[in-house]
Amino acid sequence: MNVLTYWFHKLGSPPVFDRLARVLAPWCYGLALVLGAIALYGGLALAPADYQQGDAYRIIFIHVPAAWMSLFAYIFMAVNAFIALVWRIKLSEVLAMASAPTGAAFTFITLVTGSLWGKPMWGTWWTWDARLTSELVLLFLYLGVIGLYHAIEDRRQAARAAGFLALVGVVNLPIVHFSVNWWNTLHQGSTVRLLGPSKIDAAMLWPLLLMALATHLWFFGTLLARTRNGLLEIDGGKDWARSIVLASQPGAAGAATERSHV
Amino acid sequence: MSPLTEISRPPLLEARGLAFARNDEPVFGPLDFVLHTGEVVLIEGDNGSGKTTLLRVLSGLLTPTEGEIRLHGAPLTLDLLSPQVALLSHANGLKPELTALENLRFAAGLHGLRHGISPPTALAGVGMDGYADVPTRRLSAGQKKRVALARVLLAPVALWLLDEPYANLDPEGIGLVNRLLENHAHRGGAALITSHGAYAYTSGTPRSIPLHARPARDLTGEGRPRGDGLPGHSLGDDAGLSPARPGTPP
Amino acid sequence: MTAGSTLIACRALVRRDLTLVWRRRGDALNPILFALIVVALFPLALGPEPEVLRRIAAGVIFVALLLAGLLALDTLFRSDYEDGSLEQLVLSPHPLALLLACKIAVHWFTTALPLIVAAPLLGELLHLADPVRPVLLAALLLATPLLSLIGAICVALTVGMHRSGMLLALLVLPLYVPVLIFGAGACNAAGNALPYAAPLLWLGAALVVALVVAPLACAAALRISLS
Amino acid sequence: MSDFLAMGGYGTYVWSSYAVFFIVLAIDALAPRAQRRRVLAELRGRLLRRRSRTLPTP
Repeated sequence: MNVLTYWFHKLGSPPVFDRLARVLAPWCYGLALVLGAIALYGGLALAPADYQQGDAYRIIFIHVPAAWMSLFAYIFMAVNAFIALVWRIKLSEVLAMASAPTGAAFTFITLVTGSLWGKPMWGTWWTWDARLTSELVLLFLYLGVIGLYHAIEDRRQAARAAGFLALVGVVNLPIVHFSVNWWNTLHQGSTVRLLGPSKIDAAMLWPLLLMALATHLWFFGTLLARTRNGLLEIDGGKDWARSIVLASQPGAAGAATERSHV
Repeated sequence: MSPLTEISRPPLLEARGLAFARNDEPVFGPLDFVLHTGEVVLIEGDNGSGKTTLLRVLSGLLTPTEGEIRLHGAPLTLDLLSPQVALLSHANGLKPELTALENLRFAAGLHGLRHGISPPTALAGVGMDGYADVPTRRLSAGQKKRVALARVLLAPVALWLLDEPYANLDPEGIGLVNRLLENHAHRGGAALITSHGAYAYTSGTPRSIPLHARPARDLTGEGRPRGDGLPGHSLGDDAGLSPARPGTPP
Repeated sequence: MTAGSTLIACRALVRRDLTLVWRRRGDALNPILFALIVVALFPLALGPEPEVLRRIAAGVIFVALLLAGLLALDTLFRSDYEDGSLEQLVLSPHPLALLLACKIAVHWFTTALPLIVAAPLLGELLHLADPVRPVLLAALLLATPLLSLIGAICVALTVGMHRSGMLLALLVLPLYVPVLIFGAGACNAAGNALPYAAPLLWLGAALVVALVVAPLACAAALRISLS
Repeated sequence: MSDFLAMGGYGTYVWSSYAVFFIVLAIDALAPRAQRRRVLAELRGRLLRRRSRTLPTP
């Protein structure tokens, strides 16, 4: 337990996290690109066409991982917001707010690819399907969190307020999903199941799972980069941040110049 | 203010290494001071030196970035604090649609009532007895300030935190504030007041905590002793005025 | 502080807020007028056929009342924040959540209740079917306090901002989705002679939970935005 | 190859989906770099301002 709390505190300290993130972020990006490329090859070239949907189903290899990520990022944000509010840990505040833009990006991708998939399958760009509707509400929740975060000037207060909203949203999210499902059965709308009850073929499954792994890694890559910025912003006067700022040159990208300073 | 009296009873209010920062920009501190019962202390400082913020931190509305506040020797929490302080801030907390008396009655309901005083007598105490039924919006700025002071007077608390109590007041009103403070100190209360220094509290033992715009070296951390964040660096020392510091040998 | 003095504080707060509404009673009619205008826009946009209007009546009334409530939400803490009485409230020795619950209750009583009273009139304008009318009233009675409670949390989060109108709508409306679905859904089910008890019960259950949780959340949110 | 690009007639939808996926994620990965430049520039300015204020005082 002592060892655990020790590491928790050590990792929670901004300079330590910054150093760790600088090392880890390129690995996340690199692995994500490699795994993503393999998954793409598997999904677009190796996997057979679906007997019902033909090749249109190949959107699944990005649509479903993006949908998973949209939820994962929200839960990640809410967990960090909770830690930040209860234990007032600076790092968690920054982590929570850093995961919001990427989460919103994945939600947006889910909606657009879902719509692009729906057009050939349902003959319409948009349908008030339970999942799409919940996803739309999720996007609004993300935008609300981001909007609130940018509307407050004090960075730490903004992170706490937006984190609080994220927590309210996480309570709301299952209720939204439940209510939208209920509403959908009431209306018996144009619900067409994208994924039928048919079992998914192994040749289709492994690229999907690999892509999901790649998107997770990509998420952590951008998360680490954003968190470094956020920590720098709220810790600007501290020694570790000052030395990074002093080492950076005007006009140059941060990443290039920091390497000279260790 | 001999060291002996400091030891014999815990001070009403004690700040150790108290600092507040916004967006990593220090607003004030680190500050050390104590406030004993029967004392009225003036917080002096230029515009933007953090006087208002200091009072908001001491009232519990803001959480200090560093340091601690002790009340009667116990570390501060909002629950412990709120029954013991009355805050007069720039926004005087009066509803313009309500009359002076209605405002005071509400305050009495919310915060409770000091023994031996009632909303009408408090209003009379600040020289506003003729205005009980006038909606507050029709009062002048100075008159509103008096009503707000009456609200502070009503509250059954020992510690007054008054932000610019002299602002907008005529000379007679300034005398009134000094009288109120004096009586409160005699009752065993204490007060921290801010002012630009124009009308200082004159009676009793005047003592002040200078809160100047922070010297820039503290912002960058250069020239500051190692182990930043530890209490002990008092701005009061810089200015040559020495607010009592606990733990420092006399 | 004893329980008795907390009760006194709550009573003082309720009396003050009611007095304030009474002194500004001209403003109290505004939400009703707003809802009336919104409802009147629909026949103008969709045409006056009673059949079309009857089908959408309950949903339109729900949305109109929800929007009217949203506009009224801003007044919940706005003036208290500006004149400094909100920080006096926070500094009072009583549980902030309880005081806020009183404020929300008064706000609901003075803004939402008149809207509910006006709802049958709005229903008449849209040829609301007779069997739906009691269900609409029941759904509104359960849904509007929920909307006030959820809305209060978001208002508390935006209280320090100067121009928070659009942002408030962005924060609040996604959270309103389930309430709208169940409330209007119950009415639609009643209109189609389907069982409508379940959504009403869900609303009731949510209201009980929100009555306990929302004032606490509101107090926490307010502490964040006043810091 | 053209068969592959045609995606059985669904090429437009499939490829535009993939394009959206990559473009949005690329923007999302580039945004932190721009943000970092902005943060660094702001902090540098703040540091300079403080330094110029510090120098006269001993």
